[in-house]
Amino acid sequence: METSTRFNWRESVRMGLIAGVIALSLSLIGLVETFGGRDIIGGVVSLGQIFLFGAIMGVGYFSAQRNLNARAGVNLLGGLLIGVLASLPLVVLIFVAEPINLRQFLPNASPALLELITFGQEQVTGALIMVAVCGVLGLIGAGIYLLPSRLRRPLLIGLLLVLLIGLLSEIIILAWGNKGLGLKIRPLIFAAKGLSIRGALLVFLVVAGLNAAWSSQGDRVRQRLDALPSGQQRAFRWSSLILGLVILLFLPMILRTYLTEVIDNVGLYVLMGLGLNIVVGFAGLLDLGYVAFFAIGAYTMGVLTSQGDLGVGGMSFWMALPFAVLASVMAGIILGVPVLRMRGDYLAIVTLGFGEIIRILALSDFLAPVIGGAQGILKIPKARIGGVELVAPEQLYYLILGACLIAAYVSWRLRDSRLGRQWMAMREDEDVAQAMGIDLVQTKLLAFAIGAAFSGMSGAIFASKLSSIFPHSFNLLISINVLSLIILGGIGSLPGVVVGALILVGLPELLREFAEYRLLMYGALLIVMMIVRPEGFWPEATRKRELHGYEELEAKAVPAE
Amino acid sequence: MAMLEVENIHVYYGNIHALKGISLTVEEGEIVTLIGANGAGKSTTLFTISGLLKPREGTVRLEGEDLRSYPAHEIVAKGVCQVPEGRRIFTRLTVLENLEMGAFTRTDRAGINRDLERVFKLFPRLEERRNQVGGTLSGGEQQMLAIGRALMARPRLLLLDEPSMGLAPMLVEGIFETIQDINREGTTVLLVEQNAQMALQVAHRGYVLETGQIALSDTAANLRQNEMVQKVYLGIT
Amino acid sequence: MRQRFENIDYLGVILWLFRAVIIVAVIWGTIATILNNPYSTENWIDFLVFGLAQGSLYALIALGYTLVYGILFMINFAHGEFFMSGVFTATVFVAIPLNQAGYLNRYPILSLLGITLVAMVVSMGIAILTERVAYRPLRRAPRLVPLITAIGASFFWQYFFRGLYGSGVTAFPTVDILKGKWSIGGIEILKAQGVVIVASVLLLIGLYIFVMRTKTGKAMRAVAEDKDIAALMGIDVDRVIVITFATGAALAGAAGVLYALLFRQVHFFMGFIPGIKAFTAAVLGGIGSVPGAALGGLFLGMFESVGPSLFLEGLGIPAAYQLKDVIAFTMLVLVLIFRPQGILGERLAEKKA
Amino acid sequence: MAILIANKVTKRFGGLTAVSQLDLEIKERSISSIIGPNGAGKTTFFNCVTGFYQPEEGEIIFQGRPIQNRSPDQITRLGIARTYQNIRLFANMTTMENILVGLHPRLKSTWIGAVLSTAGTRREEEWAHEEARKLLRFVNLQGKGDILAKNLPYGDQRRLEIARALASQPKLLLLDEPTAGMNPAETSEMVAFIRRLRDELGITILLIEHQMRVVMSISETIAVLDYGEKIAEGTPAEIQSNPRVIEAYLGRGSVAEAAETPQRPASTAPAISSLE
Repeated sequence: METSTRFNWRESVRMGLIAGVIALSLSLIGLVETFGGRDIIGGVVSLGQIFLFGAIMGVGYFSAQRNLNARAGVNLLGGLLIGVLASLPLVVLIFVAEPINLRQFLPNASPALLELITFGQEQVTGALIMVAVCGVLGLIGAGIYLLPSRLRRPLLIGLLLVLLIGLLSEIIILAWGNKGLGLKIRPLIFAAKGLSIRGALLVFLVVAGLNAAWSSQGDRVRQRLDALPSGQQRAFRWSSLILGLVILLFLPMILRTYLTEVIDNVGLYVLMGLGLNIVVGFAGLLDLGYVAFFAIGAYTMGVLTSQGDLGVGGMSFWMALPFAVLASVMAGIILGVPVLRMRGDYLAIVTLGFGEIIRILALSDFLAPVIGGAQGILKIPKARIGGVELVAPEQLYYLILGACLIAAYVSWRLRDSRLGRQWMAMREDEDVAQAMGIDLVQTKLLAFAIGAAFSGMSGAIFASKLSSIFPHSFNLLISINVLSLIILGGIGSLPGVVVGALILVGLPELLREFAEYRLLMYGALLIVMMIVRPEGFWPEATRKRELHGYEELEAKAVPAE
Repeated sequence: MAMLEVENIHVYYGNIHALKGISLTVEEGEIVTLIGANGAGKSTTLFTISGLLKPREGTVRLEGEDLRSYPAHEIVAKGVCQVPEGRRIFTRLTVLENLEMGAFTRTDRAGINRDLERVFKLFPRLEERRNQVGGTLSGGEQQMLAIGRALMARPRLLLLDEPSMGLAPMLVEGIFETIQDINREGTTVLLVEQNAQMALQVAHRGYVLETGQIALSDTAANLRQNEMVQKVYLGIT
Repeated sequence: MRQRFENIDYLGVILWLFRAVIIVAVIWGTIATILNNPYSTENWIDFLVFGLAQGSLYALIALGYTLVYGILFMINFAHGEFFMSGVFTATVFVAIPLNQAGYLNRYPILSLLGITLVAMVVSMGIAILTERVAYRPLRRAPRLVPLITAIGASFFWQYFFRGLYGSGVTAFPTVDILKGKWSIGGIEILKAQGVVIVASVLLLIGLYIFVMRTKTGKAMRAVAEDKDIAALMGIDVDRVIVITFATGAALAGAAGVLYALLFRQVHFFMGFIPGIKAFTAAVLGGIGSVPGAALGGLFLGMFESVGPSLFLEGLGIPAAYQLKDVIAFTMLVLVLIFRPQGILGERLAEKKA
Repeated sequence: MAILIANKVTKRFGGLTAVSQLDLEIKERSISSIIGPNGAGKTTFFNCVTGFYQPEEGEIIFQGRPIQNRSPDQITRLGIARTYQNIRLFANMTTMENILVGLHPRLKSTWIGAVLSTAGTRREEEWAHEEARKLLRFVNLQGKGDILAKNLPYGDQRRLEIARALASQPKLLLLDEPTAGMNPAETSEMVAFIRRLRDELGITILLIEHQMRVVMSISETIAVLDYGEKIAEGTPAEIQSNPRVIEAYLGRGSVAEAAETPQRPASTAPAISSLE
C-alpha cells in the first residue's frame, strides 16, 4: 500500500513522460501546426496550442486525481514535475529537428511547427520558455483538480465555452455579425481572428457565473418542477415540445444559408443514425455495413429519376422515394437472412463485408452500364413540393426535417411497443428471448428492414440534394461515422443521435482543418467513450445502468455444473 | 500463527451475497474439511482463498500476510494451489502438458520430473495416456488428471474441491489415501467435500457451511458424533 | 399434413437455395471459361503463384487474429494497423535511408533483416500499447464494447500514421537481388514471390513450434481455454495476453515487410483491406486454430487470384479482377453460414441454455 | 394421462453422451422431479424438451404431438415454459418489462399498430400491463415493477423468473433448481409456492432439484439420472430405499458402510438435505 502523504515520484515521472509523448505525437502528426492558424483568442492562443497544452494540463489534472489522498502541496509539486518532464520530448525535438533534417522522415516536423513550439524565439530561449510554460501548465492542471468542485465545475465549463465560441467565432460572425445588432456586439467580443481578450473574459465570466448559479439553485428549480401536479407537468412537457418544434421550424431563418447547409448534412446523418440506432441500439445487432442501404437508396433514386443517360424511370422524386425505401428494405432483408444465426462480432465483420461488396459493385465495370461505375449518376432532379423546386438548403431543410421527424416518431413508438420489447429481450439474451416465444427470425429481420428504410430514405434525399452520386461517397467511413455518432450520443437514445450528429458531423463541417484528423479523433473518441463513458453523452436511462453495471461484478469463477 | 486465517469474509456475485462472514483457520500440517450442501458457499470460499474472487469485506492471511492485494497467480507462487471442482482440466492440452501447467511456477527440473513419476505411479492410467488430449479422457481420468496437476505444483497448502466427485468407488478410496499421503509428506490440506462420510474420516477438523455461513466447527471426530451432522450430512438416522 | 409444413425450416431452405445458386454460378462460370480458354498455362501458373504469395501473407496476418481470438474471443479489428505501422515505420526510418546510403544493395540480406526487425518491434509496440490502453480496461465489458474500441483503435492508428508520415504512397526501395525470376522445375517464379512464400512458411512453422512446444506457448493455450484455472496454476494471465498480442503483431510486422517486397509500396491505409481479408482467412480456417489460419490464408489467396479469371469471366463479367474482394467477402459469408467452425476448427458443443 | 412423454431420448456432445436412451412420462397436473449428480444430464434433458437442443435419437411428445424438431419459440407457444439453473432474467430490463416479454405469445399487436397507435394496440398494451401487474402480485413483487431485474434481491429474481415463465400460460412448467442458493425459510416458501402453481393454476410441474428435503416432500414421482441414464424411477419412498440411488448418491465410498449400518427405513421423513 502506498502511503498517501509521500510524494509518488515514480508515478509522476511516468505520467510526465506519457504527457510528453502525447505532446510530441500531437506535434509530429501535424495537429498542432494545422490548428495553429485557428486562433481561439485572437493573437494569444490558437487551437493548436490548446491541443498541445491541454494534453499536458489534462495529464496533470488526471494524476492529481489519482493521488487523491496526497497533500495539496505534494500534488502541485507532482503537477509541476509532470509539466517539466512533458516538455522534454519537445525540447529534444527543438534541438534535433534541424541538424538531422527530421523532415525527410516526418513531414510535419516543419519550420512552422518549430516556430510554434519555440514561441518564435531562437532555440535555447524557446526551449526554456517551453519548459517553463509546460511546468506551469502541469501545475495548473493539478491545481484545478484541487479546487473545491463548487469552483471547479464553473471554471471548467466556462473554459470549455470560451473554447467553443472561439472555435466557432468565424461562423458566428458570418451568420450574425455583419448587420444590425450583431454588428454592434461584434467588436465587443471578437477580434479579427477568434475572440478578443475582453470577449473571452466576458464569455468566461457569464458562463461560469450562470453555471455556478445553476448548481446552487438548479436543484430547487427542478424540485419545484417535480412538485407540480401531473397535469401541469404534462402541460410543461408539451409546451417545451411545441417550443422545440417551433424553433426547428424557424431554424433556417436564424442560421442563414451556410449553417443551414451544415444542418442539412447533420440531418441526413441523424436520419441514418436513427435507423442504425434501431439495429444496434434496440436490437443489439452490430452492423458495420450500414452505408450499403444508404447507397442503395441513393442509387435507386438516381436510376429512377435521373434525366441523364442512365435514368430509366424518369420519375419524380416523390414517385421514386417509395421505391428507394423499398429497395433498401429488400436489401436489409436479403442481408438479414444469411446473417441471422451469426453472433455479434461475426455479424459486424460480415455486414462490413456486405457494405464493401455494394461499394465495389457500384464502382465496377460490371454494373457500370446500369449505375455508371466510377462516373456515377448525374442529373438527378430535385424534389418538388407544389410548384417549388427544393434547391436551396433552406428548402431542403424542411424535407430533411420532415423525414427525421417521421423516423424519430417511429423509433419512439416502437421502442415502447411489443416489438421494442422483443428487440430488447433479444439484445439481452437471445436464447431466453426465443424461449419466451419470440420468433428471432422475424424480430431480427424487422430490425434490419426498418433500419434500412431510414437509411434508404436518407440516401434518396442525399441523391436529390447533390444531383449526382458517385461510388466514393458510399465508403466504409460513412458506416463508421454513423456508428460513432450513435455511440457518442448514447446507444439506444433518440436525443443522443441528434447530439452525436451535431458533434461528429456538424463541428467538423464548421472547422475545415478537421478534415484530415477527423477519423483520428473519431478513433480516439470511440476508445475514450467506451472506457470512460460507455453510455454516451445523452444516454437512454437503462443503458447507462447496464454499461456501468459490469464494474460491480466480481470475477465469475462460479463452478459450472 | 495459523498457516491460513480467513476472517469474516463477505463475497458477492453481482448483488448476490454468497458468503456472509466466513471465518476459519488452518494450522500447518492439518487436513481441514469444509462440508455443506450444494450452494452453501464451499467453492466460493476456496476461490476467495486462491484469489480468483476478492472479498468485499474481511481478510485472508497466509502465515500472517494479507493475500487480498495479490492476484491469483502470485498466490499460487506463495504455495497455495487449488484443485477446482468438476473436470476443469485443459481439454485441448495433452495429459503431459496439463501436468506441466500444474508445475508452471516451478523451475527445478529434477523435482518436477520426480513429481511426474510420482503422479504416474499414483495414476498409471495417466501415464498410458500421457500424449492424449485431455478432452478425450473419461470423467474419472479427468479427475485424476486434475489432482495430479495440482500435485505437480508441490503446494504447501492444497485446496481440494470435491476430489471424489464422479469417481468410481474404488478410486475414491484411493484418492483419499493419496490425500492422506500428501498430507503426511508435509502438505496442509483444505478439503471441500459433499461426501462427508469420507471427508470426516481423513480430516483432523471440519467446518459445516450453511448458506454462506459457518454453522458448526469442531474436530472431525466430534463432528462425526454430532447428531445434526449425522442426520443431515451422513445419512444416519 | 399441416404439421409437416410447420416443421419445415424456411430459413434452412432459403440458405440452401443461396448456396445452390452460388455453386451453380461457380460451376457454370468455370465451365464457360474452360471452353473459351482465354489464358495460357503460364497465365494460370502465374495466377497460382501469385495467389500462393498473397495467401501466405494473409496467413501470417490471420495468425494474429486467430491467436487473439482464441484467447480473448475478441476480433482485434486493429490488427491490420499493427501490420501497417511496423513496415511503414521501417520503410521511412530504415529502408529508405539505407537505400540512400547504398547499404541496401551492398548488404541486402543484413539490411532486410534489420528492416524486418524494426518492423516487428514497432508492430509489437503498437500492439502492446493498444492492448494496454484500449482493451485491457474493458476485459469484462459486454462483448460489443471491446469490438467498438478496436474499431476506434484501427482508425486512430491509420490516421495517426498518416499524420506522422504523410498521406501519400511511399515507395519501398527496390532490392536488386530480388529482381527477376527463379525457374523451379520449369515453373518461373518471381523472386520476390518466392521469398514471400518461403519466409511465410518458415514463420508459420516457427510460430507453430512456439505455441505447441514452449512453456509460454502452452500457457497461452491454457489461458485460451480457461483463464480462471490458468491463474490457479500460477500463470499470469495478463502477461500471457500481452505476449499473445505481441506475437501476433510481430508476425504482422514481418508480413508487412514481405508485403512491401511484393508490392514495393507502403501507405497508411495498406493494413485495412488485408486485415479484413486475413480475418476472413482466419474464419475460413477455423478461428482459434493456428494451422487453420495458415490453410485459410492460402486458400483465400488462391481463390482471389484464380477466381475472377476462372469463374467470373466465364459468367461474362467484364473486368472481373475488380470483383476479387467480392469473392473474398462472399466466401466469408458462406463459411459463416455453412461451416462456422471453419475448415480445421473443432466443433465446440454449442452449450446454450 | 401423460402430458409429456420422452421416448428413448439421446443427446450427445462430441464423444460425450449427455442423455442416453431416456424414457420418461409426466402425468398431467403432477409434480415430478429429476435428480442426479452434477453432470448427470438433467439440464441437458430440459434443453431437449424446450427445443434448445435437438436430440440425436428418440422423440419427445407433448400433449400427443412430437416436438423434438421444433424451435424453442414454437414449443413455448405450445405451452411449455421454463426457468434456468443460474437465473437468466433480462437483467437490464425492468421487472415489468421482463413479464411483458413473457406475455409475448399472448399478444397480437403488430409494429404497424404500434406506430399508428391504433385503438386495438393501446387496449392490448393496457391489458398486458394489467396482466403483468396481476402476475407481479401473484409472486409477491407488487410495487417493484420499475426496478431493473438485476437489482432485485436473489429470492425476488427467482420468483420473477417464474412469473415470467407463467406469463405465457404454460401447461407444463420446467423448473431448474428453483431453490438453489436459498436458505431454509426461503426454500419452504418456494415449496409452498410451487404447490400453489399446481393447485391453483393447474400447471404440471417438472423440476430439477438438489435439496432432498424439497424433492422428497414435493414430488409425486422422481426420476434419478446418472451419467445420462435413468437408473431409477418411483415415489419418494421407493427412491429413498433404492440401493442404486444410494450408491450413486451417498458417495461411492460409503457403499461399504451403507451395508454395515442398518438400511434406512424407506419411510416418511426425508433425512438428507444434500445428496449431490
